[in-house]
Amino acid sequence: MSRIKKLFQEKKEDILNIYFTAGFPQLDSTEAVILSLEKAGADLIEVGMPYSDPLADGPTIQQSGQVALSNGMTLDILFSQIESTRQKTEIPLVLMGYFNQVMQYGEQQFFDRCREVGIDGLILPDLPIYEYETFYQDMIEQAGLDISFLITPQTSEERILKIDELTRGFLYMVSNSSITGAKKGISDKQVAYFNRINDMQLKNPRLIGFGISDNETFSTACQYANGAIIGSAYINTLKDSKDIRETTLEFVKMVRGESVKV
Amino acid sequence: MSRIKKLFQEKKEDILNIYFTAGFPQLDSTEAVILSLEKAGADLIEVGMPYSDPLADGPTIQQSGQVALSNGMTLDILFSQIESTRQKTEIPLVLMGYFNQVMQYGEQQFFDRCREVGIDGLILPDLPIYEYETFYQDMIEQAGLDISFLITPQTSEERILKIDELTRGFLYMVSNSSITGAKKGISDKQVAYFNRINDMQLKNPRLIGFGISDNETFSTACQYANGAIIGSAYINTLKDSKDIRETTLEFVKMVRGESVKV
Amino acid sequence: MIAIDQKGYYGEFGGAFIPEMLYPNIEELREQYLAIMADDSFEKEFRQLLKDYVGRPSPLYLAERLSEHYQAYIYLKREDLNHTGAHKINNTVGQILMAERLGKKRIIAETGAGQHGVATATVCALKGIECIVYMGEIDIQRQAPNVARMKMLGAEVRPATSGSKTLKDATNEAIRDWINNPEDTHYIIGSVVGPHPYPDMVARFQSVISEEMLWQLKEHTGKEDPDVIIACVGGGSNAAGAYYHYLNKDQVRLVAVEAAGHGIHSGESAATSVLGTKGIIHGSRTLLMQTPDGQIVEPYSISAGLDYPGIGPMHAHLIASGRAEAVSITDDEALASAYFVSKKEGIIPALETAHAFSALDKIEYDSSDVIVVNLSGRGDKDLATFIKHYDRFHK
Amino acid sequence: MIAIDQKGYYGEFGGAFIPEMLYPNIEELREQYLAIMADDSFEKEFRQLLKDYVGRPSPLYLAERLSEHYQAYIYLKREDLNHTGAHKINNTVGQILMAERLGKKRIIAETGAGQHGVATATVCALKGIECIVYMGEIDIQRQAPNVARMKMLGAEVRPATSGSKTLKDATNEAIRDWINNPEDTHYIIGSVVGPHPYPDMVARFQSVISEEMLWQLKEHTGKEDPDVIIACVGGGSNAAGAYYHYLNKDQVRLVAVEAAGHGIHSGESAATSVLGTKGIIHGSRTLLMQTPDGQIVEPYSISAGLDYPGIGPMHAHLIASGRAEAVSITDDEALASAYFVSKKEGIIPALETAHAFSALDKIEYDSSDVIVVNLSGRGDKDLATFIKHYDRFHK
Ligand SMILES: Cc1ncc(COP(=O)(O)O)c(C=O)c1O
Ligand SMILES: Cc1ncc(COP(=O)(O)O)c(C=O)c1O
Repeated sequence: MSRIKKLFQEKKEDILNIYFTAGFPQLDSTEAVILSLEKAGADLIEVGMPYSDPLADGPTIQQSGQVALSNGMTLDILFSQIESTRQKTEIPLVLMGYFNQVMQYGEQQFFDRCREVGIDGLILPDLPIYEYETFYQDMIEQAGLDISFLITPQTSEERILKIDELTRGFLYMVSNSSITGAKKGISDKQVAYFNRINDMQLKNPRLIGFGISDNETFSTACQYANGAIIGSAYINTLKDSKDIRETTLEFVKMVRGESVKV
Repeated sequence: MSRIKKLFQEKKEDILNIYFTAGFPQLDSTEAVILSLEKAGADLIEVGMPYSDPLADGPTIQQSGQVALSNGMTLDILFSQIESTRQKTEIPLVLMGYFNQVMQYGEQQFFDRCREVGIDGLILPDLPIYEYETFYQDMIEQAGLDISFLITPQTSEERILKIDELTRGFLYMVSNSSITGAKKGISDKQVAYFNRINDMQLKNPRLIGFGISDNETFSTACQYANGAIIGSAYINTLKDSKDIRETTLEFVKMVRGESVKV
Repeated sequence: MIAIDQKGYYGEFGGAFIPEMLYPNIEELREQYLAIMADDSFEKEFRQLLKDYVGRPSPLYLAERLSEHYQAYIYLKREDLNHTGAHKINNTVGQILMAERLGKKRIIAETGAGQHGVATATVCALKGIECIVYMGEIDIQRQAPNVARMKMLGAEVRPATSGSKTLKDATNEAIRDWINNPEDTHYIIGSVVGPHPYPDMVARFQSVISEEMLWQLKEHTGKEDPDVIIACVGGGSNAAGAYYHYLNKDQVRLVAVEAAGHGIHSGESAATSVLGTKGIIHGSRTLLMQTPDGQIVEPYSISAGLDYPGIGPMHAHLIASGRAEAVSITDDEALASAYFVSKKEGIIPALETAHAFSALDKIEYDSSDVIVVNLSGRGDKDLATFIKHYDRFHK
Repeated sequence: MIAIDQKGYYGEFGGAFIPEMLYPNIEELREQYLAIMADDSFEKEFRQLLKDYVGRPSPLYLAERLSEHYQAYIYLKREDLNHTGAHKINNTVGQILMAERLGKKRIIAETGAGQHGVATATVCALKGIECIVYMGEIDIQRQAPNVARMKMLGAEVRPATSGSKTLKDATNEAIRDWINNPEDTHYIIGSVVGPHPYPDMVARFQSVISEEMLWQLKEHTGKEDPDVIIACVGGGSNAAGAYYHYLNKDQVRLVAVEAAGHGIHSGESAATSVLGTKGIIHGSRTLLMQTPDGQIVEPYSISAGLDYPGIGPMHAHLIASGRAEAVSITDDEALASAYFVSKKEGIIPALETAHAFSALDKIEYDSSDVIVVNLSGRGDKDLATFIKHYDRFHK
C-alpha cells in the first residue's frame, strides 16, 4: 500500500498538506524543508518542481519558482535531493509540476525516476484526464505512483465521478475557481459546494486547496473535507525565514491552532 | 502724360527702379526712403504694400513686410504718407501689392485714392490679365493709373503680345522664373530670353527684375532692356542701416558703378 | 444648379489669382485635366489603383450604437479605411497619374495634418518620383507620426517657419517652390483650394466618395439619397467628395463643419463661415479670415487639418447660397466626440473628423432621418493629443 | 490531408493541456463553436461586419515595382487595410460574436504587438463589453501607439511583469485571469495557439483571407492558385488564414517566416522552427523553444508580434511534415525590407510583415511564379523603431 493510501487509512481528518517549491529559498533547502515540515506535524508534503511558466499558480509560487530556477534547480538535482531525503523520512511526498517538464524528461523515465527516489504521488495540473487516460494512465500505474486530479466548483457531477474514478490517493478540491494565493477566506457559496461534494460519497479522500492560509481557513476546510492544502502562505513565510526549522514549526503550529505566532 | 510715360520718353536706358517695403524699417521711414532714393538717382520707385502672405516674394521681402505690419502699417497710413511725400517729389511711384488688399479696400476706392495721393502706376502680381480685362481695366484706366504686368521666360509669344497690349507704363520682365531674391547672376539662358523679347519689338519699355542686386547684374540687365528693378538687395541694405539717406546713396552708387562701397 | 463655370467660378467664388510665373503650369493643367481624366487609360489606371491599392470602395457602415444614442440612422462613410488612413489618397492617386501624363518629374505638396503629405509621399513612392512636402513647424510637432511616415516613404519634409507656421504657411511655401520650379514640377494641392482648376480637379477625384454612397445607400436603405450629409471642412476636399453627387439634389441637406478652436469669437478660431469675408487666398476668390486691411488672420484649431483661414470656393458658394449649413465646433467639443465615438463604435476618428461627429449634437433631425457622416480619416496621427487631454474628459 | 481531428490534433500537435479550472470554458467552446459558426444569423452578422466595419474584402494588389525588382509576379494581400490595421480583427470580430452567443459579459486578451489588443478593444467597444488586455511591459514600451489606442477604446491594459515581459508572459497572465473568472469571461486568444478549439477556431475566422485570395487571384491571373504564399508566423494566425484554403493543394508552396532576432544561434532569437522542440506551451502540444529540462526559453525579436517562443500546432505540423518551408529572418533583414518596401510601393509594413517580405530574398522561385505575400499589418505602430534605426540603413 502506498504511503498516501496508508496515511488516509490511518487519519481521516485534519490532514495538513503543505506545498513548497523545491530549490527555494536555497537550492539545497529541499531536505530541510521536508524534514522540518514532518517534524512540525504536516501529514503530507507537496514538492513543487519550479517552472518558468506556471499557468495555474499565483504570483507567490511563480516568484518562488523563479528564485529556485536561478538558484540552479533542475529535475535531476531535485530527484537526487529527494532520494537522499527519503532515507530520513517516511512522510508521503507528492510531486507537483507542469506536464511539459515531464515530457522533456521523457514520460516513462520521469515516472520511473519518481518511483526510484521515493515519490508517492503526482499532481500535474495541466495534464487533462483525456490525455491521462489515453496515454499515461498505464505507465503511471505501473510505476506504482498515485495521482491526484483537481475538481472545482464548476466541475459537473458526471465529470467529478469520472475524476474520482481516475484519481488514486486523494482528490484535490479547488476551493474556488481561482489560482493559488488569489483569495482569502471561505464564503457561503464555497460551503455549499463543499457540502454538495460531501453528499456525493466519492471513493477518494479529499483535500481542499487554494485560499487556505491560517487556522481559521484550515479549520473551516477541515469541517468539509479530510484536510486541506496550504501553498502560498507557507512560501511567504519561508521567504523571510532566518531558520527554516523554526519558521516551519511556528507556521504549522499557527495553522493547527496550537499557538499563535507573535 | 503720366510721370511713368514721361520718364520712359525722356530716358531710354539704364533706368533704375528700386523696390522698398512701406513701413520698413520704421513705420514712418516711407518718406525718407523715397526722397533718399530720388536724391541718390533712382529713376522710379516701387512702393511695396506689406502683406501677410506675399506668395510671389522671397524671404527678404516677406520679412520686411512682417516688420512693417508689426510696425502698424496699414493702407490708409501708407496713402497719407505718400500724399505728403508727393508734395516734395515728382519721381514716378508705382504701388506694388497683392490683389486681396485692393479688394478689401474696395477696388474703386483703392484706385481713386491712388490717383489722389499721387501714385502713378500699379503692379499687382496676382491679378491675372483675364480678371483685369474683365473687371478692372476700365476702372484703372479711368483713374488714370498705369499698370505693369509680368512676363517670364515661360510666357508664350502670343501671350506676351497680349500682355504688352494691356500694359501701360512698362513691362516687368521676370529675369528667370523664380521668386524675388532667389538666384544670383545672369545666365546664358537668360540672355537668350532677353534677346528673344528684344526682337519682338514690343510697344512698352521693359525693366528686368528678379536677381538684380549689384552693378554687374544691373549693367548686364541694362544691355537687354531699358533698365532693371532691384528689391531684396536694397531691403537687405536698409535692414542694417543707421542712416537711410547715406545707405541709400551708397547703394545706388554701388549699383550704378559710380563708386564701390567699402 | 451648383456647378463650376468655364473660368473656374462657383457663383462669385473661384478663379485663378496667380502670378504670371505660374501661368504656364496652371494653364497647361486647365487645358488638359478634363481630357486626361476622360481618357480611358487614365480612368482604368485610376480605378484599378483605387480598388487594389487604396482599398475602395470604402464601406458605408451603419453605426448601431451611435444610431441608438442619437435616435436616427447614422451611417459612416469609412474613408479612414483607405490606404494611409484618410480620404486624401483619392486625390493624390489621381494627381500623380495626372503628373505622369503631363511629364512632370518632381512633386511638391503642402500638408497640415500630414495626411495629405503622407498620401502624396505614398503615391510618389509608388511611382518612383521625387517628393517634397512643405509643412508648418507647429504641425510638424503636433503630427509627428505622419512626419515619420513621410520619411519612411522617402519624401523630404521642409518646415514652413513663417506666419502661424501651419497649413496656410506651408501652402505659401509650396507655391513659392512651384514658382521657382515651373517646368518639371507638379504641385499636388491637397484640398479643393487654390487656383482653378485645382478646386474642380480635386473635387472630381474625391467625388468617388459620393459616387459609392449612391449605390451603398441604395443597398442599405433602398434609396440613393440620405437626408443629411455631414463632413468637416478644412479646405473642403472630403466634404466636396461626400457632397459631389448630391449637390443638385436639394432634398439632401449638406452640413459643413468647421473648427471653432477655443470658441468662434475667442480670437483663436478657424470658423471661416462665420468670421470670413470675401477675399483671395492661395489664388482663389473665396471666404477667408482677414483684417479690414486684407491681411490674412492666423487661424487656430487643435486640428491641424482644419487650421486654415479659408475654405474652398465651392464651399464658399454652397454656404453663401444657403445650399449648405455651416456648423462650428470647438476643440473641446471635438475632443469629447473623439472619445465618445471611439468607445461607442470602436473607431478612433481623426481630430478633423471628430468635428464632423460633434455636429450631430448641434443640428436638428428626425428620428427617421438617414444621416451620413463622412469619416474622413483615422485618429492614429492624433493619439498624442488625445492622450494629453484624456484625463480632462474622464473624471 | 491537412486537417484537425476530433480531439484538436494536427498530426501529433495540438490538444488541450489545461488545468481543470478552465475545463468548463474550453469544453463549452469546443462543443459549441462549430455549431455557432454554422448558424445562419452568426454567419450573416460576421460577414456583414467584415464587409462594412472591417472593410473586407481586403484587396489583392499586384506590386509592380516589387515584381520588377524580384522578377516574379508579387501580389500583396492587403490585410493592412483592415480596420485597426492588421489581420487580427478578422478573428476578434468572430470571437466577440461567439462570446455574445455564449452569454459572456467580460473579455480578456493578451497582446504582443498590440494589434490584437487593439482589435479586441475595438470589438468590445462596438459591443459595449468590458475589456482587459494583458501586455508585456516591454511591449507596452515598444508599441506605445497601440497602448494609446486601447485606452481610447476604453480597454484596460494590464502590464505583464514576469519572465521576458513580452507576449508569452502576457498570455500567462490572461490565462490566470481566465482561471480566476471562469464564469462570465471569454478569453479572445489572438493567434492559432492555445488549447483546442482555439487554434482551429482562430484559423477558421482568419480563413477569409485565403477564401478571398481564391477569387481575387482568378480575377487577376486567371487561376485560383498562386505558386507561393509567404506569411510571417508569430503564433501563426495570419499565415493560417493565408494558407487555409490551400492547405490541401500541394502545388502551392507555403512559406512560413519567423523571427531570427540577432541571428538564429545568437541566443537572442525567436526562430522556433529551428530552435524549437516538441513540448507544451499555453495548453497546446507544439514546437517551442525550451531548455532540456522543459523550461521555456525567453525569446527575442525586434518585432513584438513575432517575439514568441512557440508556434501554433497547425504550423508545427506543417513544418514537421514538410508541407511548409520555414525561413528565419533577422531584425536587420526585416528592417531593411521595411525601408525598401515603403519606398518601392508606398506601403509601410508592420515589423512582423517586414519579415515576410525579407523571405523574397531567401527563397528560390521562377520568373513566371505568382507569389502572394500576406501583408498582415501596417507599420504605424512601429514608426518609432523605424526612425530609431533609420540612419543605420541610409548612409
Ligand atoms: C482626416 C482629415 N479630414 C479632413 C481634413 C481636412 O481637409 P479637407 O477639408 O480638404 O477634407 C484633413 C486634412 O488633413 C484630414 O486629414
Ligand atoms: C501585423 C502582424 N502580423 C503578424 C503578427 C503575428 O501574429 P500571427 O502569427 O498570429 O499572425 C502580428 C501580431 O501581433 C501582427 O500584428
